[in-house]
Amino acid sequence: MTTRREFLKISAAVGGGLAVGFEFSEAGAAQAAELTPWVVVRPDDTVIIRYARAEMGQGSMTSTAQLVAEELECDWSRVKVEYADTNDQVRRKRPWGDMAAVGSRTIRNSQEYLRQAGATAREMLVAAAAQQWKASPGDCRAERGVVHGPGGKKLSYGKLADAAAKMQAPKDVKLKDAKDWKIAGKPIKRVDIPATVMGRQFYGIDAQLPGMVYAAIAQCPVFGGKVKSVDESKIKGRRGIIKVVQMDDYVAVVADNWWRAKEALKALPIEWDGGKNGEVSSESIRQFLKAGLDAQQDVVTARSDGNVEQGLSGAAKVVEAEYFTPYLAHSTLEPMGCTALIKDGKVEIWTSTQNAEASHATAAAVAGVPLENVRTHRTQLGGGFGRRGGSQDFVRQGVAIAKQLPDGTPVKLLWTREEDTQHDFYRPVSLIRMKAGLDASGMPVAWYSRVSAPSIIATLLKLPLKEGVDPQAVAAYADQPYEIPNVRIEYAQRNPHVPVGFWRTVGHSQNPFMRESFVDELAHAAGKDPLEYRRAMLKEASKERAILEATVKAAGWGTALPAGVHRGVAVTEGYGSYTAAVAELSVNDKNVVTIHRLVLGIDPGYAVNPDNIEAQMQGSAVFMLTAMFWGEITLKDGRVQQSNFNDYRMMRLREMPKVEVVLAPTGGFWGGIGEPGQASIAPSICNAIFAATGKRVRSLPLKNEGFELA
Amino acid sequence: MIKLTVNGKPRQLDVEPEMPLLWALRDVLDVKGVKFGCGIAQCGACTVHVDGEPVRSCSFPVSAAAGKKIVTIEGLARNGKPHPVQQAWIDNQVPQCGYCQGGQILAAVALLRKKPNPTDQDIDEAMTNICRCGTYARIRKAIHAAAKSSKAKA
Amino acid sequence: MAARVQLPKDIRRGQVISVQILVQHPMESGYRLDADNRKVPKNAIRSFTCRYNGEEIFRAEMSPGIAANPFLQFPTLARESGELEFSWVDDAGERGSHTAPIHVAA
Amino acid sequence: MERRRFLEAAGGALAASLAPRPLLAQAPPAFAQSADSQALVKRATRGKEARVGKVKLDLPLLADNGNSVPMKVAVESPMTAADHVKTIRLLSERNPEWEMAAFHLGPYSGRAEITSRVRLAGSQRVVALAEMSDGSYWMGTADVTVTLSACVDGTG
Repeated sequence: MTTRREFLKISAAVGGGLAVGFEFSEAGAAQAAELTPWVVVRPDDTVIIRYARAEMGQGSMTSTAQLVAEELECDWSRVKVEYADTNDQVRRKRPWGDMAAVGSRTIRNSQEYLRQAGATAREMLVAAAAQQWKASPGDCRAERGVVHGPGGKKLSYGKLADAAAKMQAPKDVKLKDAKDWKIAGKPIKRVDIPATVMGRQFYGIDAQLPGMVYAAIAQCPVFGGKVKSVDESKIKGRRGIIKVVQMDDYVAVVADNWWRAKEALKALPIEWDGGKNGEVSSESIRQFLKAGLDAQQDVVTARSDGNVEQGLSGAAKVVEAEYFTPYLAHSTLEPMGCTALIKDGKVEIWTSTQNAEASHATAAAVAGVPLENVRTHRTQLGGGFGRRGGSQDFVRQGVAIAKQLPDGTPVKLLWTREEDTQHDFYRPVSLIRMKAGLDASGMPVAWYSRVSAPSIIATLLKLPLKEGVDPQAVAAYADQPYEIPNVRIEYAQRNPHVPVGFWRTVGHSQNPFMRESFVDELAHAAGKDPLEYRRAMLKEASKERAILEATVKAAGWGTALPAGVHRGVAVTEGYGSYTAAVAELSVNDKNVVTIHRLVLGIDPGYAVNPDNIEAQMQGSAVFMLTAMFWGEITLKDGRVQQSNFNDYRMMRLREMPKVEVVLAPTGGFWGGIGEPGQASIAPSICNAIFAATGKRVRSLPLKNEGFELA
Repeated sequence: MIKLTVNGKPRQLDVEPEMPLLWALRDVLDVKGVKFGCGIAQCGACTVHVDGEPVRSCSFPVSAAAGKKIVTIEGLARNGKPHPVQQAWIDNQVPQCGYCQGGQILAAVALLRKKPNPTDQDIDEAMTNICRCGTYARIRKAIHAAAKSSKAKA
Repeated sequence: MAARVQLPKDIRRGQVISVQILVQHPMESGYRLDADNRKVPKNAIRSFTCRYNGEEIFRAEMSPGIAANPFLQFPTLARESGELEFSWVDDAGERGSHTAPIHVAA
Repeated sequence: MERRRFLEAAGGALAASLAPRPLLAQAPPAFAQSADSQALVKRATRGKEARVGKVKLDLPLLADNGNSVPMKVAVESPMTAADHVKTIRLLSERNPEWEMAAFHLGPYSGRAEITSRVRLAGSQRVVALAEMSDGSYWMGTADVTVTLSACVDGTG
């Protein structure tokens, strides 16, 4: 665990310039032996397992270490987890690979090389022992941090570490079968939690350096707009004010205390030039997307099976609907920020980031220094949810402001909640038209969807889209699992001026709501039970079918419910995992929804830490219910109308329904955990609302449809 | 000069009386366990105890804390051992990102002081802090567990 | 399509010098949308040539894989004083050119 | 606990140096899709193999975005009439146009070294391919991680 103490030691490098390429571990580090970049063993038998990605509550810091420790055969009680250093990462040519904690892919993309690292280190320790005993490695075995040899000989890892570090790493290592796991697959307690509950956890916001100053920021309220003028005279003489930094599209006030900076900024008259985006409203965006639904031009086909027109014209019945989902803000509880220090051509930053390498590269680019002259200090994140990965705006600003200050002045940039709400990279707005043709038996023979929505990949990442299709925009459509002979999925890329980004579960945060609600519409039109309808369209052997069955079984689908209580069901794949949800709810005559029970099923292939998976599913429920009932970012005069938790509502404890998690790993694949849990929730709730009220919800949030959560 | 006690230590500071206690603690006294989340007393990440009462320090002027005993999340432990509520939080693996949890724990400690055996409804009413990660089910479980463990000890 | 050329200060005959040129051109990738949501057509400088007193000494074929406002630095053997002539043409068929004197000391 | 004091006290004395170890075989794969740079090369040479060597391609290990990435390529060659580099090509695994650029040189160039700025559609391996006056091909590669695109570089 990266304790505060270690953090401080890392920070200490500030005093003597950048002490790069060093291990900043606690006492004993001098004798520590690095067996692989992931495994360091100390003479006192402590095993340090390095963690490259970010910890933002998703628990991967612990679960990745479980995978390494499993193969290493070490004693878990002697394991410490430390962040891999970004400066070492650059100097050593990326020994830790990808550092990004995004796309629910920390485990599934790194499990193989992490397990190999553990096994490699173990083999090196065994080889070192065998050499010392002049025995054959085949006669030695590792167990709980000790290598056992012939004749009852044993040596602990700490005693073998130095020799092991000099051994040749084996070329091939055999990895364990999951059924033999002793550390992985178990509900091990998270390594970062003790520091958190004791108030010792270190977040980006907590950086503190000698001589540090503080910056508050105001960004142009209209996206893409510019600063026109600033009247500094109005804040002259205020206590603690050091400098006003005027940039192209933001103004920062630097002071000796953040509150003073923020108060001065409030009093500072700033004129903005919003440009023509100053006319954009939620209504104009809706019209823009609506035009995308009808457009003949600038539309691409993401999937085409059979002939949809023929399928529709030959259908016994055609069902058509339009669905809408709004922009959403991430609202990490820790607002955006970055502490930066530029000194003698070297840069250090402290920031809560989902991608330390991206922060590192951004800091280098803004400061104009080589990558080797930068260190991005690792911290826990006060929430991520996709806000702190692809967009490194906070780092860009933090370093740019530091550049405006005398060399060697550390500055902590911190956004207000209002800035955070109004300058996000939002979950895209989306308007979708669906049309399905049913045969005489009520089963779909044709399915058509057109998605009119912005592209995150084209606008935020500025990457080319293959065949013009943003896979996130058409997620859960282009890869929908239902057996329908004629399918066409179209995408009309429509980009309003509002910045969009990766919001937890991304395309799967909205498209499954639409798809699975529409499937229910079809079942209703066919006069069939929504579960039976899905069963009929899913292959018996499919993973979707398996998780659906496991979930409805746990939920007791089909059993009698108290009067007024109704069920809804949905199933979705996403992030390599399969999820299903069954909601049980009642709606009173005032349209107040009481959720009695939410059963969430997930098949992630392998479950590395079951307790953490349960926590992620519970959290996903809160995150999605918050969005479903209240979440919407609206625009007027080009500006976001919401500002803080008083008008961008978050779910609270008393509103959280009972959530039951069905963890049903079927093995053979590695799926994500942090995001997929959200995908099936909204349709299961809306399908249950339909069952209860006969009202089909085709637009979120529910508050705008007249529904309130009890 | 404003004098107050923070986690048992007398402290004094020369700041504007209207400066929120949150910023006096974080930026002047370097007490970082108390967090900034919203600045308008909505989220509770900045919760501290002022003479034993939970207070949202982002909207509480430091002058109002003069002469009072402030306890932050760092000050709950006794002799280096976690407070029973902190222990319950560990046992039940409550935190995810953890940013709100200092405030949640302090709110729970205050609740348990008033109601050593709270009902679910008591918890609903007292625990109004926002957790964006959605750890509410486990917060509830941990509060019940802490109530039980305190009773067992008493 | 303006350009800026930079040559070393004192050039001697027989010396291998670096010629630097920066051409103003968007090198449109063809996948960017403009403010009105319209696709900006692909438009890159495709062919770029440098002649030294009439003789070709460098030629490049390019794509949008070269960044906007293309910067090129290439070597040439300094022979005698005279003129460097740069010329290029983009996808839209637009041509550009620029000349720079070169002074070579014996 | 006074963090600030701790910072000062800790000073620069904790330089417990650890000699970096060479990259292990088990290190994370650079780019899954870069398994075969030769395939790219063969497209450019119309089937001929290129030998690895002589060509040094410099690109930064990390780029915060792919819009303008500094690039330098140098090829070992006497650059004489009899023995020189004719063409240096830059080949991309992920750009919509895989032939990023071709630079034509000759004995008059004096040395074979080009500097430019490239645009990269995401993290990838870039190949520099040199065609020599004797008709042989030599290549060098560089891996660039475009950190902005990390969100989509893994899997979907």
